[in-house]
Amino acid sequence: MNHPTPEHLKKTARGEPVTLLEAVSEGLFEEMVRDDSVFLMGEDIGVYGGAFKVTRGFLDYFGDLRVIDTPIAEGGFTGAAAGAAHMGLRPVVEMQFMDFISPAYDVLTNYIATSLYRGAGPMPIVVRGPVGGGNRGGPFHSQNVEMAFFHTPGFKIVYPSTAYDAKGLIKAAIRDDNPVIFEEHKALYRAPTLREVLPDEDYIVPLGKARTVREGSDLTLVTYGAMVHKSVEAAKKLEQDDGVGVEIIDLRTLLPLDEDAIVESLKRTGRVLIVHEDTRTGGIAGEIAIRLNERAFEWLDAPILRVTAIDSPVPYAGSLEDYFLPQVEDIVTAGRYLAAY
Amino acid sequence: MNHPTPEHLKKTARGEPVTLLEAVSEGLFEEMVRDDSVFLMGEDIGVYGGAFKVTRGFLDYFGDLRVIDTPIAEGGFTGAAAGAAHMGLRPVVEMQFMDFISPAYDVLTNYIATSLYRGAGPMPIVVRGPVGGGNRGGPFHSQNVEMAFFHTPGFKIVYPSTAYDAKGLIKAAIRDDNPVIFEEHKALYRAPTLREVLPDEDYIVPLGKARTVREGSDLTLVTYGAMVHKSVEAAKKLEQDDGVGVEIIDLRTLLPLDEDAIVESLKRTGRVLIVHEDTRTGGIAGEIAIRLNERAFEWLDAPILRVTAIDSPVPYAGSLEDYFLPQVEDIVTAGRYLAAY
Amino acid sequence: MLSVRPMSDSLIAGLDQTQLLGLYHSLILTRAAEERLEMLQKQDHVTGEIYRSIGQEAGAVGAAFALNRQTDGTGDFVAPTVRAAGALFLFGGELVDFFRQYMGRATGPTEGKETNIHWVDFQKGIMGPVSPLGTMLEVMAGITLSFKVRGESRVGMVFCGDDASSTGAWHEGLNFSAVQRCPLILMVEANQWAFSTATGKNTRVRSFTEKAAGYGIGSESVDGTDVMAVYEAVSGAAKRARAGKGTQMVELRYYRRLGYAKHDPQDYVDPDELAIWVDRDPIDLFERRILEESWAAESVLQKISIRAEEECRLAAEQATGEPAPDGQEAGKGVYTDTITQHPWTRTDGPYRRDSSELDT
Amino acid sequence: MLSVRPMSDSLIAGLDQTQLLGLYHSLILTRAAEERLEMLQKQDHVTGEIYRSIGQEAGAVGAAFALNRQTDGTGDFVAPTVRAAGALFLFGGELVDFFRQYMGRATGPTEGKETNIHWVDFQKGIMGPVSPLGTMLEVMAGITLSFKVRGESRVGMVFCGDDASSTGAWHEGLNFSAVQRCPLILMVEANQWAFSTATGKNTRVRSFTEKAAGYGIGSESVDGTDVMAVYEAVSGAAKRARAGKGTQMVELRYYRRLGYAKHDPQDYVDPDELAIWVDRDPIDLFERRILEESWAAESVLQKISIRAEEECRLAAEQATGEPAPDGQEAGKGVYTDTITQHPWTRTDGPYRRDSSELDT
Ligand SMILES: Cc1ncc(C[n+]2csc(CCOP(=O)(O)OP(=O)(O)O)c2C)c(N)n1
Ligand SMILES: Cc1ncc(C[n+]2csc(CCOP(=O)(O)OP(=O)(O)O)c2C)c(N)n1
Ligand SMILES: [Mg+2]
Ligand SMILES: [Mg+2]
Repeated sequence: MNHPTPEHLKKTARGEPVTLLEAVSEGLFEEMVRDDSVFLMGEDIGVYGGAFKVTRGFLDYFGDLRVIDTPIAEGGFTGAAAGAAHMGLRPVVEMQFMDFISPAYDVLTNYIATSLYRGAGPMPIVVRGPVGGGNRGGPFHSQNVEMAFFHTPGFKIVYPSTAYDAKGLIKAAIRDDNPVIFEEHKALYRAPTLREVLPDEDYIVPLGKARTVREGSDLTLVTYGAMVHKSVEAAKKLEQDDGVGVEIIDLRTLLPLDEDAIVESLKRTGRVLIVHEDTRTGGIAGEIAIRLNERAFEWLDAPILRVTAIDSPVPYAGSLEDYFLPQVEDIVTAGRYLAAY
Repeated sequence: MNHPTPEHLKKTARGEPVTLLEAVSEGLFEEMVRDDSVFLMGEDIGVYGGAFKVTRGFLDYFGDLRVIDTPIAEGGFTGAAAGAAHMGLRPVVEMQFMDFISPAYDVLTNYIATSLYRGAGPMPIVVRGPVGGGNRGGPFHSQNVEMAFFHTPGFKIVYPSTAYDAKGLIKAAIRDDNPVIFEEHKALYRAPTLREVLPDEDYIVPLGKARTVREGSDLTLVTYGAMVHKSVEAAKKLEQDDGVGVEIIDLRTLLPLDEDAIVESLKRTGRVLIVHEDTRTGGIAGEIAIRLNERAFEWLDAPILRVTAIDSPVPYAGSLEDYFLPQVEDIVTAGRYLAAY
Repeated sequence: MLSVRPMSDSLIAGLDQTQLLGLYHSLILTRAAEERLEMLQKQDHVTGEIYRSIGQEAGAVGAAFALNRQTDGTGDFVAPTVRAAGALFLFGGELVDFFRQYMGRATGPTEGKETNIHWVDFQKGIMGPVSPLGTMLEVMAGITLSFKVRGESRVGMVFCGDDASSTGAWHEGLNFSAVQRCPLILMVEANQWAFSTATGKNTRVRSFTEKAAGYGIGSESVDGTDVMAVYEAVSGAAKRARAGKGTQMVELRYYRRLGYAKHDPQDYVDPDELAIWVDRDPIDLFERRILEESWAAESVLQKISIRAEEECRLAAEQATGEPAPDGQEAGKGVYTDTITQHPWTRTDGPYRRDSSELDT
Repeated sequence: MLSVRPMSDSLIAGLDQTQLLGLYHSLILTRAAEERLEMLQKQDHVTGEIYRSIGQEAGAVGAAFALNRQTDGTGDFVAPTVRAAGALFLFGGELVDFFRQYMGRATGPTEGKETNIHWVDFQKGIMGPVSPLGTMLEVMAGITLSFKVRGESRVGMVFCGDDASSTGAWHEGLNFSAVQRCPLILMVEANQWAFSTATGKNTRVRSFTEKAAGYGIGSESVDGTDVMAVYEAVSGAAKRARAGKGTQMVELRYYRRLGYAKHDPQDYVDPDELAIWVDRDPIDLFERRILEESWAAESVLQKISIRAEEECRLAAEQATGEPAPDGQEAGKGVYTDTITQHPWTRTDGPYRRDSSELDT
């Protein structure tokens, strides 16, 4: 701890805008400074600072007992995180790409998510890493992983769309006593349009609370992650071209789902469109739809619809991937249809 | 192949009724006789005949090149199944309990489900094994695993509820060129009430087609697996006590989902109740609900509702597990509510 | 007072007579507890599966005895398997909890949510396992990583069946521990069977020490029926682990004398092979040695046996009389903060629009 | 016609001059193809990541050369990594397909759905890998299991980076292959790095042959910069595998001389260490040996070099001019039987009730 804070982690202190990636870095850094029990594990996070450089400078500052370069063994080090969490540490595990969380699926779903229930105590673990498509990464460097964990009771799942939220949510995730899957979209990491000046003081964004991105009275659009920004674009178009007022809800936390926020909005608009980048069948839209049936069926003036990626692996070639991913035009079409319903 | 067919696998030939477990055994056996390329891998399936004795007698009959006792390595032998499938074999892999499919999650979702799409050819693999609760097995011997694979494009998922279907579906699954997850409910395996005399000739039950268990005009109840039988009980009660006509659809195949069957029934009844034994959040009910929104919203006279297990691991003690699982009374309550809506 | 003749000045492997008899008591207790379990199952008090460790008791007992067992959260840790109940008891796991767990009692450590030895006590250093094989090696790697990071002189011991070694989790956990030089001791329970499959079908090595070499860790193979030998081997391993020499393996060579679980008639086992191992019963062997070396008189051993039987009887009796959990508890304890279970989980009706709103 | 002096009667390691020059050509071709790839990336023709194997070419080339390569589906199989493109080419993988894959062309073997060497050709015995490390060892275990089951005299070779050895998949796949005695040859690419993490942080063994012992399989460690040594070691391994001696490992000792991928400046690498390995360039070494032993004249080698360059240039040119796939193809080929994509995936409206039905 004799090292000074690395300059690139002092942007907020200097009042400079930060990217979403820098916001995550700052959040991690501050939590590690605040709480000795927080430590990091992952592949190439130390010397190299992580494949995306989220932890650049951390090794020098915190030393190799708190920033651990692991073998390529996602199951092994995630399991080790569980052991460390048992002993009162608060591990933050990086998956180099979240696609590679799969080898840890067993220990995450069977051990970590069930620990509290089995009487083995809380599991204050964050598993974080880059997700999402649009970067020509092909089938193994582009996945969204929320639905692999959404069905397992015990997890929380977080997926920020702005720098402010990313910092506040990663801090909240680290302080949470439940295991949190934390997804960071690669296309948002360094997006210049997402750079913003963050508050210099310590803040968190509470888990489980959605954010109203914009208000509108004709249609509720529920989304998260990179799709928030495509949805905003679509909403602007719908407003300008069609005079349709679109209310956008950014879920931020997917589990637990802030259904109150959605229900309240639905009660005002009568229409719901869900947009997710993840593939279609078994995506989160289904759960939202049935919860709205349970809680607000009578307010529905139109079917609950969704715009999503198609049901296939993520293809590599740009033309294929663009088709695979939901595009602004798809959202506009769906919104227009619903508004006219 | 010098051995005679084991006596216990000739029940159907003798015109005797078989249990669901015996139906699966017969189906496997017949497919292995019919097609040399079909072979089995799994833990203790050879000498012991499998933890539930589904493959009893197979090793003697087919030899140890076609009935392979594997090391305890679900990922390894499932991956090996993929390699064998590449070479034109048709592996049927047994998970001792389907809960232990988790270590194979990576190879299943990333390799096997994507093979065809990646240009690496079809994957005629069946992964089968016992699932489900009610047997006081606790958190690791009671799970349903459909939702771990439902979201990954490329899989088919099958879950029979009767002996007839079990045999016809396992045969169809083996003949299918896509990877199939095949769930066999432990509580149905030897249930005396499910014993039935099966046709002696070769038959299959096509994947992707639901079955109407009983007709009714007031409510469509969509379910599968062990819940089919609880639903029938509930339907009888609803008919007797409330005069409510419940149409029950047994999905049989969960992926691809036979949405036509559900939509058609809904158009007649105007009401849908989904019943699944699996836990609630992120369960299949959500996908059904949004598909019905997409395809038949205007026919809905009431919200789409669901009766499911609660969102927790499967507890061990009988009192807890009974509470955890959906019960006939829960279905009756929900059905009554919907009918009166 | 217990001794026939005074113990020589030099302790036996560093153990005094009380300790030697403590070992004996643990062996007897393990067997008695598991036999009691069988009775309880026959009487329908246990609904789930039960497991026996007959022939393997010395491995669990000798190993646990070599560690620093505390009840205030400062000692070593152990993750037993179902075949290492002896280690659980030595670490302070209560007999009555053992029975409560198998019987799914509300009063047990997991309040009926989990079964058998799957329970955790951080004060005592007990890390009950989960079913998926290999996982506990990963978890113990993390526990011992925390010892290393904090500079504590503690070790963690994890039992694994020989055939759990085939799992990826075993490999990833052991390798992680090895490269991180975690003070972890892996006890390989080489009982020669994985359920019905011979260990030779799970691995091509004859001794797991050959595997240890592939991880660059220290290892030793020991006769798992000889409680003293196990004690000494594990003492050495623990010393090395505590001295910063990193992860250690101790292989216990013995045999699974009963079926995998109660329902398994083990008709795949060669009776002659089995007979050899029945002759090498760890309790008989230790008893003989105690008497031969005159560490205690037969009457003393008998008293210990009777005491152990009585302990088991009383504990089982107590557990049997206790209540099952209330069903509704099933929904609790999934999250640390309460997350409301959704309406209509059971019988709450979904929301209806107020009639006043209906004209909106 | 190519030879300076006639080859002695006894072939060099069983290879005649044409074969020796074939080896040389493959080395040159691999390097030229990867250099061409860099150019293509600079010109923005490649959108994804690119990988180099400079310094490791002899491992891939020598190994693949030792196998039985056929184009009719009857030969051996190889699963290369991105650092074993040389093996891919030797097995008949076309240069133009190599470029098409990186450029996501509709004309490539995966029609743009997958990238780089991730492609499969069953006729040629090419099993392109997937990204998750270790998986291909499991898959190759199954492929070679099929050889064993059918009594075919074929072997399967799988390349794995040294640090892929930390994965559970590696362990489960290798152990499965070992106990099943599959005719599989595991090539460990011991290039001393996992991305930025030194191999010493991934394993405590110095040679992977120590790991091989833990699986009870044959193994050999060989200088991976010496194409002839690799060829000989793998010939031996293949012979053993074909003779029913089961799974074999060959460790290739060399160094990853460039960054993990193009974007990696590898500032974590000690320049002195790197320099040692630059001096041990496999192409230089082989060239020197050819000339010293007078297996061919310098002018012959030069012609081969020029030819390889030209092949790469032409192939790259061809691929560059070819079209990207049509976007809608993205939705096809997920199932063998067509499974209708659901309405409203894009722009189809959901179903409406006929007005005639509305009064129902
Ligand atoms: C990952 C996983 N796969 C399968 C099982 C089912 N299973 C439970 S115990 C067992 C055999 C274990 O053999 P071993 O590790 O040698 O322990 P032993 O029973 O001999 O003590 C199996 C296959 C499991 N618990 N976990
Ligand atoms: C399961 C898994 N985890 C992480 C990665 C990301 N990754 C790709 S290559 C690599 C390093 C591989 O090192 P090594 O196996 O030694 O191969 P090398 O690059 O040295 O050839 C990592 C961590 C991956 N592909 N798969
Ligand atoms: Mg064993
Ligand atoms: Mg490497």
